[in-house]
Amino acid sequence: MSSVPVSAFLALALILFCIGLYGALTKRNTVIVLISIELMLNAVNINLVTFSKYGVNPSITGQVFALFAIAVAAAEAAVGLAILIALYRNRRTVNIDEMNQLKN
Amino acid sequence: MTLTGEFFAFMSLALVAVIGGVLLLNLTKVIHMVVALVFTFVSIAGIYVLLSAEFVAVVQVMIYSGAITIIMLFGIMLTRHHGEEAEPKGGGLRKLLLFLGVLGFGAAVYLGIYDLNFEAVPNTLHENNTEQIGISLYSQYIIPFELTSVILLVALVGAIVLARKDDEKEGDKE
Amino acid sequence: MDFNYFLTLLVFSPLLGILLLAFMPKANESGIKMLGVLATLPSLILALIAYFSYRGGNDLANFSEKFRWIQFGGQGAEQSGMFSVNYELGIDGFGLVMVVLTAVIATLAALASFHIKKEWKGYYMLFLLLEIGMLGVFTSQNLILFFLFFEITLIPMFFLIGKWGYYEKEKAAYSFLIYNGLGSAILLIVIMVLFSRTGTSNIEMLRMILNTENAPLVAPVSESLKMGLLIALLVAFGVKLPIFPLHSWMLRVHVEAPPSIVMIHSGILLKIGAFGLIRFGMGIFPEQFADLTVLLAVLGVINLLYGAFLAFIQTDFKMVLAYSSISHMGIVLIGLGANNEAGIQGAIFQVVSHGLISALLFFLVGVMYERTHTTTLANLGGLAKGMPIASGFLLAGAMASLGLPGMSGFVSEFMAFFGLFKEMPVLAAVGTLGIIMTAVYLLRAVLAITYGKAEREFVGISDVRSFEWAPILVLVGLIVLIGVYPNVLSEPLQATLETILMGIGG
Amino acid sequence: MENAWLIPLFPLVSFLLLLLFGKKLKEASAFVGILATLASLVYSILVLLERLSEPTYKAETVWLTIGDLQLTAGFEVNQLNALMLVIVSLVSFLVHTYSKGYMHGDERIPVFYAYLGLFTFAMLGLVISPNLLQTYIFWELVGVGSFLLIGFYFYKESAKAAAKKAFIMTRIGDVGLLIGMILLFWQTGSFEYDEIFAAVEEGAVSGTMITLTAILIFIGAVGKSGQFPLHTWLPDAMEGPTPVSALIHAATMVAAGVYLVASMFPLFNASETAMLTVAIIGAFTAIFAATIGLVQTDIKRVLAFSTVSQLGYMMLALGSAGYVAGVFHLMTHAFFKALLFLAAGSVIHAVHTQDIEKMGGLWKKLTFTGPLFLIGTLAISGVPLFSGFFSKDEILIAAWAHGNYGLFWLAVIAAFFTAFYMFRLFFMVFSGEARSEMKNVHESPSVMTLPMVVLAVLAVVAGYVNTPWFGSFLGDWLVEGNEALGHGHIAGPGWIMIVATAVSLLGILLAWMMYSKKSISRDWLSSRAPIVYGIVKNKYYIDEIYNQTVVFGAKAISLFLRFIEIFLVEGIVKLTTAAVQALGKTGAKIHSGQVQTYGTIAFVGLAVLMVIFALTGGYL
Repeated sequence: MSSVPVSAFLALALILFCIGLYGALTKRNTVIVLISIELMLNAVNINLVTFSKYGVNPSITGQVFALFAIAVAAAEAAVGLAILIALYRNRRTVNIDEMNQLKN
Repeated sequence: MTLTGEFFAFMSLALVAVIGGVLLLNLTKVIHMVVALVFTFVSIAGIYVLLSAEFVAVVQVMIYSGAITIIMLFGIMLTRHHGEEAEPKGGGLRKLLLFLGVLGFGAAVYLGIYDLNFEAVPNTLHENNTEQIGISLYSQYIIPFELTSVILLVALVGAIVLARKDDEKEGDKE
Repeated sequence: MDFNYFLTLLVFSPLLGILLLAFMPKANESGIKMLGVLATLPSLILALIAYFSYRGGNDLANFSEKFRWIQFGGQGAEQSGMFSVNYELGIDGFGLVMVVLTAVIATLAALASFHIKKEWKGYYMLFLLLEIGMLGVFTSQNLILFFLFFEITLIPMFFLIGKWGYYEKEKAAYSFLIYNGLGSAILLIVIMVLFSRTGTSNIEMLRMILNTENAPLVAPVSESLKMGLLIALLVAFGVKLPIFPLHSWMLRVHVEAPPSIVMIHSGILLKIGAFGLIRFGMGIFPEQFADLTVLLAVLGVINLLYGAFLAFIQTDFKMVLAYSSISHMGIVLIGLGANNEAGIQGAIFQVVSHGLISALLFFLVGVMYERTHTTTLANLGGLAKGMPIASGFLLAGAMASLGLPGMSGFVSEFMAFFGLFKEMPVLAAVGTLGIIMTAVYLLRAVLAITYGKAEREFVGISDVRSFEWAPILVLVGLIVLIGVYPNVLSEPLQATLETILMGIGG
Repeated sequence: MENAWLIPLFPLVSFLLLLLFGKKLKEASAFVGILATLASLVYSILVLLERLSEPTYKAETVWLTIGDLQLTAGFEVNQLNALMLVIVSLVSFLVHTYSKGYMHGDERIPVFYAYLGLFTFAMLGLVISPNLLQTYIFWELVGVGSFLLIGFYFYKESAKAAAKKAFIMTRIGDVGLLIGMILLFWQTGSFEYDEIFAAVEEGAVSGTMITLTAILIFIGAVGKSGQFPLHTWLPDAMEGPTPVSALIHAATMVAAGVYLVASMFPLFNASETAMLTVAIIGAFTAIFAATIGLVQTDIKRVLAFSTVSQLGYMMLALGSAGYVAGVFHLMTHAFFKALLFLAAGSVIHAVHTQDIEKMGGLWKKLTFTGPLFLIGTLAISGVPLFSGFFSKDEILIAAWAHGNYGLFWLAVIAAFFTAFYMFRLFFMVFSGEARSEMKNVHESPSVMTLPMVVLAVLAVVAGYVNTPWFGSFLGDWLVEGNEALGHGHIAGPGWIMIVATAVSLLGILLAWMMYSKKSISRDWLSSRAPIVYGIVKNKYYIDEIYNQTVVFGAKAISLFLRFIEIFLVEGIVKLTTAAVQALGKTGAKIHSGQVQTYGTIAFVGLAVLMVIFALTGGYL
């Protein structure tokens, strides 16, 4: 039996998620925003893996899903950066404050 | 709770991860932030090991600490103007609001999880972990696995197209 | 006689007129006007048939009709009839009276609309749509259907005020829409809460379910929730009625809308508030209603006095009448506040009576405005010289309004106070001050118009003309009929009253 | 008697006919009115004769159903009703006839007769009502008839104001009646007179309640009968045509208040306080109005104040348990006051002015009117052998016998004043020389003088139906079978009659010395006590006081409410719109196009919801 309770892992995930969320919504540099999102995904992965070991029905599925999530995150990071660069070429900035195309 | 090695390992890893996160928020130079986050990613990999997910841990180190961080650094290098995070203007209220929101959210979720404890079920995840994952991926999750590859392909192609299209456009302009 | 689709026909008969009008060339003025009036006649005839067949002994339950319409929830729900919204029409005595009143006033207002100066086609189409809405409101047996019809009255009214009104018509129209929109929003909330918690929106079912112990409910309806719903209803219909301090939209409408529309508005639309309060407030939540009587009576007295005192210093005749409507709606509230047979009957009488009287008064305002082009009291005077007949009827209308015996206003006023004196004599005594003030402000205004020295420019004006006779005579006739022989109205109401009073337990 | 309900219907028919066909009938419409009232008169007399030998008749039908309650309407013929029917229809008939001459040449004769018909209908309906509700209904209708007739000359501002005032002042009283009536209903369970009396007798109603309702009902009577403090409308009501004044403001409508108190007499009698209130108000009004009458110069206003004063007498009688005296005086007063008004109308008709300062020396020119006016004056002054003498005597005796000594002396002084100002009026109009140029002074046509002759005869002889000398036929008949009403005749000390005679003769003498012989200066009072004179001349400034208090108060309340309307109600509206606008503007600002802001808001919203759910355990 583990000496570390499930809630500790979950709490860690929660803290990381909150940090990521806060970063994603406050940081002005788009790259950092993307990284913060990655952090949030990681926090979710921790949960997945935690439950795969300590959940009601421990099974390998949680880990498999974490893998999928990592794969998708990687794809997302790649596409995100591509978009970022495209945008940067157009507007000469990565400052998120100035990206308000939604407004018009 | 006994002070076992596992616990000690968890605590230190968690500490490093959180510190990395906090540094992400508080450092001023973008590069530093990314580097700070590498610590977090690596310690998360450590957490995976504690959770008997060696394969995932390795993947974590490779993809996050390796690939994604490198991509991000490239991104910064390709785009950066000022190396520093410019001081936001007038966003104080929003930040405060958000901080409260995050705090509230965290508290609410913590309320839900703090005394969560499942009946411990003996499992064999740590034995031949990689093999188990492989078997699972190629039997039960074969279709998602294939779809993932499609996604990666699409992302690859998409990223290239996005990057190239603008080149052509600029080329047209010039 | 088969009454299967009778009410549907009655309610939707103006639709025929709308369709025909759609194919009418725009330039054909007299044709449009004729058609507009004729289109209101079928519902009038059907309403009268219903009334007389009821007086002839036909049971009103025969008029009920019901079709399955919308079904929420799965197959199981369909079996049990829960969460189904049916198309249900039906009338009780009160509804019947209101339907007849609506049909009569709609026809007369259509006649009065001859004074309208432009775009008759659009006007009459909206007008007929409005009539459908009003008839539907009084006949629907289902809250959701009621709400639909209720909304149907809002939209045409908005355009009718906004397009054919006077100087500040747009503002008045927006006021109207916003206030009433808020009212309907609250109403919708109430309806939805009831629907979701009981699984039915049929008024009779609700009445039964909510007033029986241990009735099968989807979710519990606590006493405090009931009270909350009733207060929400009070606000929703209070906007319509209107109850102080929710009345300011109604003043604008009265002043800015064309007189024929005000006839409808003051005659019928305001009454939907009273109708709703009696039908839903009293009908569905009788116990909670009994707890609110003091509040209602106090509000009634406030309305009565507030309207009366403000009417006393108005300089425009339309404003006087607008405040007088507020004041008279206070009597409805007083009657409801009394919460006994006499009071409720008085409230219903006041609804009908004020409908007729205000229609008459506003029609006469229209007639006079047509000739003098002003409604400012200071500019008017001595009209009894130039138009003795119109002045005479104006005086008669004022007398009816101030509660002269022999006219309908007295019967309702008397009964409302009669009821309230039984329950709260002191409050009622305060309220009687309103009776005096009513006389004061009405005489002040009417005498300023008709008596006194004739303004020179008004000497040569013509008196009541051909088509103007009909509304005047019909309205005065009805007012006097109810005043002299009130049983013509009170007998159809007895059954309804019994149902309501059974709920109260008194 | 079974068809007594027809009596009010004749004038109603006349009213409706004249409304419909008045324009075509023109002056002929007078005949419609006259015939209708004649029919009523004949029928009333028949009913009275029948009633002399038969018991009270009562018939009812359901008028209004309120749940289990059934309010009825119907008619009743008892002694008082039958008597009133005759008085009302007689005076009404005579006034109708008289108006034929008086209104000659007015193009609105049909309207005039229509109004008269409406009024007569209402008045007759009032007197045969068997219950309070029906009484109230006709009570109000009478008020409308009066209102219409006062405002008959609608183009005159003064007439408009007077009509309005009359209606509103009486309505104040009416509300008292309404409240009293409804309270009484909830105490006794009925509007019917007999059932109310039965309940009162059984003691089903508490003493305070009896006093309260009696006083409230009395307020109604105060309004209608022009008693202090609601008397101010009656003198102003003289703006109407003079026959109207004779009919409404002398003989019938103003007597309705007295009639009401008389018919509710058993209720009043059950409360000492109520009786005392009635008596005091009556006596005070009698003396109060009499003093004002002393100095008025408008012929009709003098008569108006004398009416107020005489009505006060009747109230005093009723308040002193002198039921018979009150009703008796009501009857005699109806005759001689109607006579006086008609004669005054005849004078006005002849000289086209109402100011007695401009009249004089008309005795020779108006050979009929003069003596007729004199008869009326003698009757009202209480000169022996005329009808007023007997009825006033009864009242004084009643007041004395009931122990109201103070009020008794007040009444005696009022009698003295009455004699004085009536003869002042008579001498100023008829004796001496004309004080202004009078052209075309001619006697009225016979259609006007004949009704006056009839009234004059009645003014003389009507008193003999109830005298201490030949027997109190009227009194005995009125109280027959109803002990609650008191005795037919109240015996009093003999000196009262002597005192009454003395004061009236003294008043006449004084008036003669002042205005005919001029041995006492006319300015005697105005030069010595100008302030008192000014106060009395201006009717004690009651109108002004009302203007300053009640009217001003109502205006102030209205303005205050308008303040609320503008600042509070509209303020709430404005606040709401401003709030909505501010919200909208904030919303527009938030939509800056920045994803992070959107995200923040969405997330904070989510967080708030989550916190709420967490705190409430998932239930809202």
